[in-house]
Amino acid sequence: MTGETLIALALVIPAATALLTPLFARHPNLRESVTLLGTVLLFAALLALLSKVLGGARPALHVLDVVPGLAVAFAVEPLGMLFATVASGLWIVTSLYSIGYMRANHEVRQTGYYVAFAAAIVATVGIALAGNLFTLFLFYEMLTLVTYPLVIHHRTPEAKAAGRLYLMMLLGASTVLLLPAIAWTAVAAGTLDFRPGGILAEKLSPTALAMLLALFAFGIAKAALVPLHFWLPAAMVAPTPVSALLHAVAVVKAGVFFVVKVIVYVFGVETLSTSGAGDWLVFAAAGSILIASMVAMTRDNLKARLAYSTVSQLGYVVLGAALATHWGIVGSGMQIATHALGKITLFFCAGAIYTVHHKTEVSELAGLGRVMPVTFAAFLVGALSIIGLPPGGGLWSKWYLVLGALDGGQIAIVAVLMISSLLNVAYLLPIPLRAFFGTAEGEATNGRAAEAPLPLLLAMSATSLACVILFFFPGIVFNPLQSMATQ
Amino acid sequence: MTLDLVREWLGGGLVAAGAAFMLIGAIGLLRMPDVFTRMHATSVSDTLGAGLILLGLVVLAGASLAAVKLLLLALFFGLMSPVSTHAVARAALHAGVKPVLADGVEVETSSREGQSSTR
Amino acid sequence: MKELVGNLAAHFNQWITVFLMVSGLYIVIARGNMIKKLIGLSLFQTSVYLLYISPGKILGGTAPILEDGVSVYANPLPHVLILTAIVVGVATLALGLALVVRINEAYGTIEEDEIFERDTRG
Amino acid sequence: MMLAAALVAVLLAAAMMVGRAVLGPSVFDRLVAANAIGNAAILILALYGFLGGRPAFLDIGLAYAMLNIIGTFAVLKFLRFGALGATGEEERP
Amino acid sequence: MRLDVILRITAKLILPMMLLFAVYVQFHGDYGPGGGFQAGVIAGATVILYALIYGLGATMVVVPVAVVEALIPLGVLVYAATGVMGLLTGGNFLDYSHLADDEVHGQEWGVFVVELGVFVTVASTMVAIFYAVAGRGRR
Amino acid sequence: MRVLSLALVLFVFWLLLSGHFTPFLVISGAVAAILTAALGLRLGYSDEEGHPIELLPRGLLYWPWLVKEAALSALSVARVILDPRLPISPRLVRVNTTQRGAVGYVTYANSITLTPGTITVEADRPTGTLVVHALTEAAAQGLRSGEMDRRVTAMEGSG
Amino acid sequence: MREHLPALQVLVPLFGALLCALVRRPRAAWLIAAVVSWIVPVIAVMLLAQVLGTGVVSYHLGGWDPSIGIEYRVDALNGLILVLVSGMAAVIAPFARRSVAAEVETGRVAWFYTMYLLALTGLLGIAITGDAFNAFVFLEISSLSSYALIALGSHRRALVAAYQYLVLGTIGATFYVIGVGLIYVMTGTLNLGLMAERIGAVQSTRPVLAALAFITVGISLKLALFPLHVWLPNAYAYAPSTATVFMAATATKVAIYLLVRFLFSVFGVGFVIADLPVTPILTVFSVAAIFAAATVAVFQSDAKRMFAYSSVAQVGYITLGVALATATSLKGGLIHIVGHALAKGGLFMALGAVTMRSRAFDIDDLCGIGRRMPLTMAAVVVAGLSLIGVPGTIGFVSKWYLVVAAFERGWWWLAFLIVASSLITVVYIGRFVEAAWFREPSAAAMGATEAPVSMLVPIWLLAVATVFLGLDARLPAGIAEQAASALGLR
Ligand code: NA
Ligand code: NA
Repeated sequence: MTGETLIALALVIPAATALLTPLFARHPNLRESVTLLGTVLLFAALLALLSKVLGGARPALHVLDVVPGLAVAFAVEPLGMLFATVASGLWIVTSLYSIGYMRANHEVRQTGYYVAFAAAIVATVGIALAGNLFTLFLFYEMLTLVTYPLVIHHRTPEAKAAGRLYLMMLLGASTVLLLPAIAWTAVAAGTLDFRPGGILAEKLSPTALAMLLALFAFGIAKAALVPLHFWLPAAMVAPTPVSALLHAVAVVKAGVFFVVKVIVYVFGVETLSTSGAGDWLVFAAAGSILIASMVAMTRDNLKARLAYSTVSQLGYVVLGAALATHWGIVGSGMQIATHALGKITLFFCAGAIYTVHHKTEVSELAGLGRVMPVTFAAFLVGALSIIGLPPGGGLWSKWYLVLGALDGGQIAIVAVLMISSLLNVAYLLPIPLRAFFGTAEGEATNGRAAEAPLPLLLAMSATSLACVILFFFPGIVFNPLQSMATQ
Repeated sequence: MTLDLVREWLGGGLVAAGAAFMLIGAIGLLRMPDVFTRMHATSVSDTLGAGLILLGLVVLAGASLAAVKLLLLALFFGLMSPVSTHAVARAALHAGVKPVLADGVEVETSSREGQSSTR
Repeated sequence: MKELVGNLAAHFNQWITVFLMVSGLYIVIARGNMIKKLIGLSLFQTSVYLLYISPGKILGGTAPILEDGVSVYANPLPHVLILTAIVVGVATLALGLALVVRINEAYGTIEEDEIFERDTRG
Repeated sequence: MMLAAALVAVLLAAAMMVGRAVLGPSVFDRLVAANAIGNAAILILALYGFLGGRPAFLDIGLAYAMLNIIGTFAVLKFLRFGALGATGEEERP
Repeated sequence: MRLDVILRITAKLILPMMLLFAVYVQFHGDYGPGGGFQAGVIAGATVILYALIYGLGATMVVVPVAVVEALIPLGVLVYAATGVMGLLTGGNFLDYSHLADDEVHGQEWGVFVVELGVFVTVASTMVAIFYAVAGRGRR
Repeated sequence: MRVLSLALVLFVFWLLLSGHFTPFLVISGAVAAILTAALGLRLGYSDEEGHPIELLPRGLLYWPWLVKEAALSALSVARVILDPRLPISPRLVRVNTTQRGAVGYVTYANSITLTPGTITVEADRPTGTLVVHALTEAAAQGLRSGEMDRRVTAMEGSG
Repeated sequence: MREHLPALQVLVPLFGALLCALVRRPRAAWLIAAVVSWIVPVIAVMLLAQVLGTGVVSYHLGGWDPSIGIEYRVDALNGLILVLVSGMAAVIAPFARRSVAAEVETGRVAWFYTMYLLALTGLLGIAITGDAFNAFVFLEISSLSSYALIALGSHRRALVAAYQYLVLGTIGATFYVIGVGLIYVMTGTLNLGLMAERIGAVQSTRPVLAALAFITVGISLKLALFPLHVWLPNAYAYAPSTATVFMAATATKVAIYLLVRFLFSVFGVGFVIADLPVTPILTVFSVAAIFAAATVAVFQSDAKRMFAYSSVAQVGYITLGVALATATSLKGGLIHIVGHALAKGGLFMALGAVTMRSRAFDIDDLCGIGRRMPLTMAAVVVAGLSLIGVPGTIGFVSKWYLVVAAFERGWWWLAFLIVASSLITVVYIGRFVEAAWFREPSAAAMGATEAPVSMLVPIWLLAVATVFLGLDARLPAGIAEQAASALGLR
């Protein structure tokens, strides 16, 4: 199959899944089969595409011109390919997990849930493979809109309030800041296409570049750069699989991916580093990392703590890109992948704990590790990866980020990364440790089945295993990124 | 030549005189104390004012279609102006508008059937 | 003399146009009675008729001499335009009166403030 | 010249009549004034048409005079019966 | 309410004059201001005067409502159809040149018929408006 | 007969208005006059009230007198208006009439209104009286003299 | 017959109106209206094709020369408007049958269609005529019939709304015709093309400046530019749904066309934009419209009123495109004309269907209606997204051009105001969508059933069109481009 066909398939498969799912609303087993089939087919298509990309090909697909200058077009490059593949792979796992979770918790509106989920994957793939700013923006907005029903899934007042915040912050930032940024880019560069080396070279003054970068960095609120992060903790009212895939992987990664993509393919690393227009962003990201980490420590609600952890970890991605050095970019890309695997594992665990024991607060988990050993083992692996300790793949992304900071001569940033790792340790590690070694206050097990249902266990095992694999075989991620960064 | 001049002066004079009566009528309309007395003022405009102006224009127009139409207009004025004046006056009286009367004058409309005291 | 007279008359024309416009608009704005408003509206529209018979040069500018010597004012005929404007005015007034009659039936008043009061109350 | 002066005088008269129409106080005062204004307008039309050499204005004047009367009747009838279609003027034996 | 003899007698006197004046204006459109519209206004006004003097009921017997309401669109139809005749006879819309053997007569005929349409519509519209307004508000 | 007479009068009216004597317009005028007169049979104006043609000859004698009378009255009212003291003494007076026909009665009433200084306020046909608003004592006196009444009755003739 | 298309464009609806008035039977009247509504877009499309193929189409009424007679003249600009107006009429026709039958009493249905077709005649006439005074006549034909349409609303407030619109609309039209009269006095012509040729010699004189002011204010009243919009909310809210759909989708758009024609064609870009502060003034009012009206919309409880205020705001975007007076901005304005017509037409149609099924108007009474009328309310979501300007809808394309135009001018603050205003749109659309979809059904909603097919099809046609044109707007953009360059905009 040609690259064009594969790109088209990568969009059509999840779209078809979304459209077919409601037809089987009355037959849950059939419905879930459709979903699973879709996830597997998509993954296969992306793997096929990945092999082409690794072989040096850069497939592209021009779909249509809305008006001259605004094209819906796709162009595959390593970073996007990586993002798409990770998201799609995790979609399989999450779907498996969802089936167990939704059924075990007797959730309502399951059909709508799967439809929105598949639609979110369409948007994510579209974002990952977009060939220009307009296409990326198109799918970026689509992602916001299709995930909104997932956020307010429970229809409770706080879910609706969170949904409103979610919509207003994401749409607000993207319309008020991102859209003008894109328009400004179009006016300044005369094109919206992503090109290696960027399109803004010698088009704008350093000050203007810095302002434009600010518009992008804050306009892409999905990147959750402090202070535009509030929507993320709020969105945690959604069912846990939603938090897992979307608010640890698809949605937030779409945000930071967008930032990296803009820095690499719109500004151009060269342009950015020589102009110094990204310097401020380095510090903003560093601030974001530290602030979010410290807030995370104060949160007792497990999902909230994980959410702030995510905000902090996203800062790494932005920071790496903002450094505008070779290793910074590589580290940034690796962080997208490793954090995705690590954080989804943690969310899977959180969901499992809620499903079996209806516990949501960190303080309630002491001693629970002895009843749910698999769950908390997975949690431990995921946490280590996020902190950047062996045997987690996260070690490598941190490593390259430090290299990038050193390359850029940003010693202070190296310090920030170190402090942040310590903070990570402080808010993540106590959770599994207390679960295993602490003593429960009251009846921890609730007298019920001890370990999580099988689909949940399978899912978390798979992702934690992937974390470990990335530790031993970082080349899977490193090689394509290296090829991108050296372009 | 002289005839034309005479005609022009005569016509112009008539028109000017008519206009003067229009003004007098308008002044009366402003000065008079009630609706009935004001109607007497507009009567001046409608008769001498309009009449003299139209007559003057007839003189100026000479024997022509315009003169005929001016005369028709004058005729129409003479026919319809009293009718509408009467209509308004009657309506005002029926609506209960009390006419301002001179001191010591008795109202002679008290009895419809009774013979007029002025006879 | 004729020219002087014409000029004088033309200026009256202009004054009356402005007077009708302003007073018509004033009535429309200042009156709460819907029929009075319509009368003001008609007065306002009347100003248009006069405008269309104003000769060109009295309005402060000089009319352009076009097609050397050919009078450009001969066509389209102003009186046709005025007539059309009158038709429009009458139609507007008629429709407006018909509306006021029905408003009176529905509300029992044609005073704007009373109508608003009745709408907000019930 | 005299015609122009006459035109000015009639316009002035019309303006004064407008004054009465505005002052009222009763609706009948306004009606009287409106009638007078209408008649003045016909004369203005005649004078204006004469000055402009357009006797066709006289036809307009005639038509206007007819409509003026009907307008007065309509208003009076409306004032008296609250409706234009009332049959109050019909003859009775 | 007693009969007002002055109104009745005067109305009788001027009604025929007004009707004839309407026809006069209708036929003299080419010579001065006038034509279908003014004629229609005067004719309509005549009917209204009749109604004011003799009452709405009596008038609606002489000039029925249904007739009036059908005449309005019919007049416009006459107008527009004449214009379309121009289109069908090889000219543009509203081009009456080809309605007769020579251009001048064609134009004359066209304008005449069109003005007739205008007359019908304007007169009937005035009466219809009067009926609509006068028929209401009886308390 | 009266219809024909009315048609003739209307035709003259048409010719006076028209001033154009093309065959088309003259014939149209004749047709219009006849149709209008005929319509009068339905609308009720083609009778002795709507078309009192027999009064025309004597009317020609009355009208000039009326015009003179109106002009004189107008002058006197104008004098009153321009007098700084505004010497008016308005009054309502009831006058008797001697006309036999409605047309004569209306002619008298309208003549009173046409002459400035007096306005017919109420026409009471059954009693044959008129209520007149007079601006001054002099105007009322002029009415009481009864000259106008006599002249209008004379215009009515014996028939 | 092909050369007579310009005349037929206006004649067909006119004859339709007359026939409706004569037949007086509801079903027959609808049939006439529908047939007319399906013929006029065919004529419009043929005209536009002719324009795009061989250039400007000119038609002389009565064969008279434009200097003394009326000329109908179609170029890319009004060709687009003609297609839009007539196309909307075609979509409305099937919708109208059930909606009008439900909202207008049987005895007045024929009258409704008579007025509807007259309004259509007027709007098409304004768009097609090349004569300033003739445009006034058509303006009044469309306005008077609109007043009559509004008065047919079932609530007594419809009468008051019609009256208020009549007063303000008449003032607007009179302002316009005064302005035209001033130009006529100065140039001796009523033909728009000849005016444009001759106005150069007198362009800085007092009468011409006054004319510019009169015409701009007059048309602004008609197109409901804030703060001259006060007639619009009640008119839209209380008119029968079909009339609301028609007016919202077409009437203000045609008025904007007329404004563009006068500003750029007659007065000329060089004069209006270069010598006079038209751009800043119009920009201020447009931005005020966008923000003030949208904010008011947020606080409405009546759904129709909410979307009526939204229309006032949306008009602001269009006039902003006019105000900036560049090729890009005008493209944005013209595409927004199309986009708003489609989206708002669809929204008001959906509200009409909801009104018919639930008899409810208040947003609170429409809670949960999405469950009972899912197809209707899904279309509302799509149209709402276009109103917000989400990429992938035509609403985005127009806003994109406006933002780009603002940047091209260096007015980055304006770009931010434009995009920031979309957020207010998000709030009121979101409020309605959330009530309809995510709240427990109200009593009124429980009693409702899905709209009939005759309504769903037109509603979805419009919704799909907003998305289709959001993905491929080359045709309208191309036409707009051609129109802009013909108007001398760069
Ligand atoms: Na004529
Ligand atoms: Na008198």
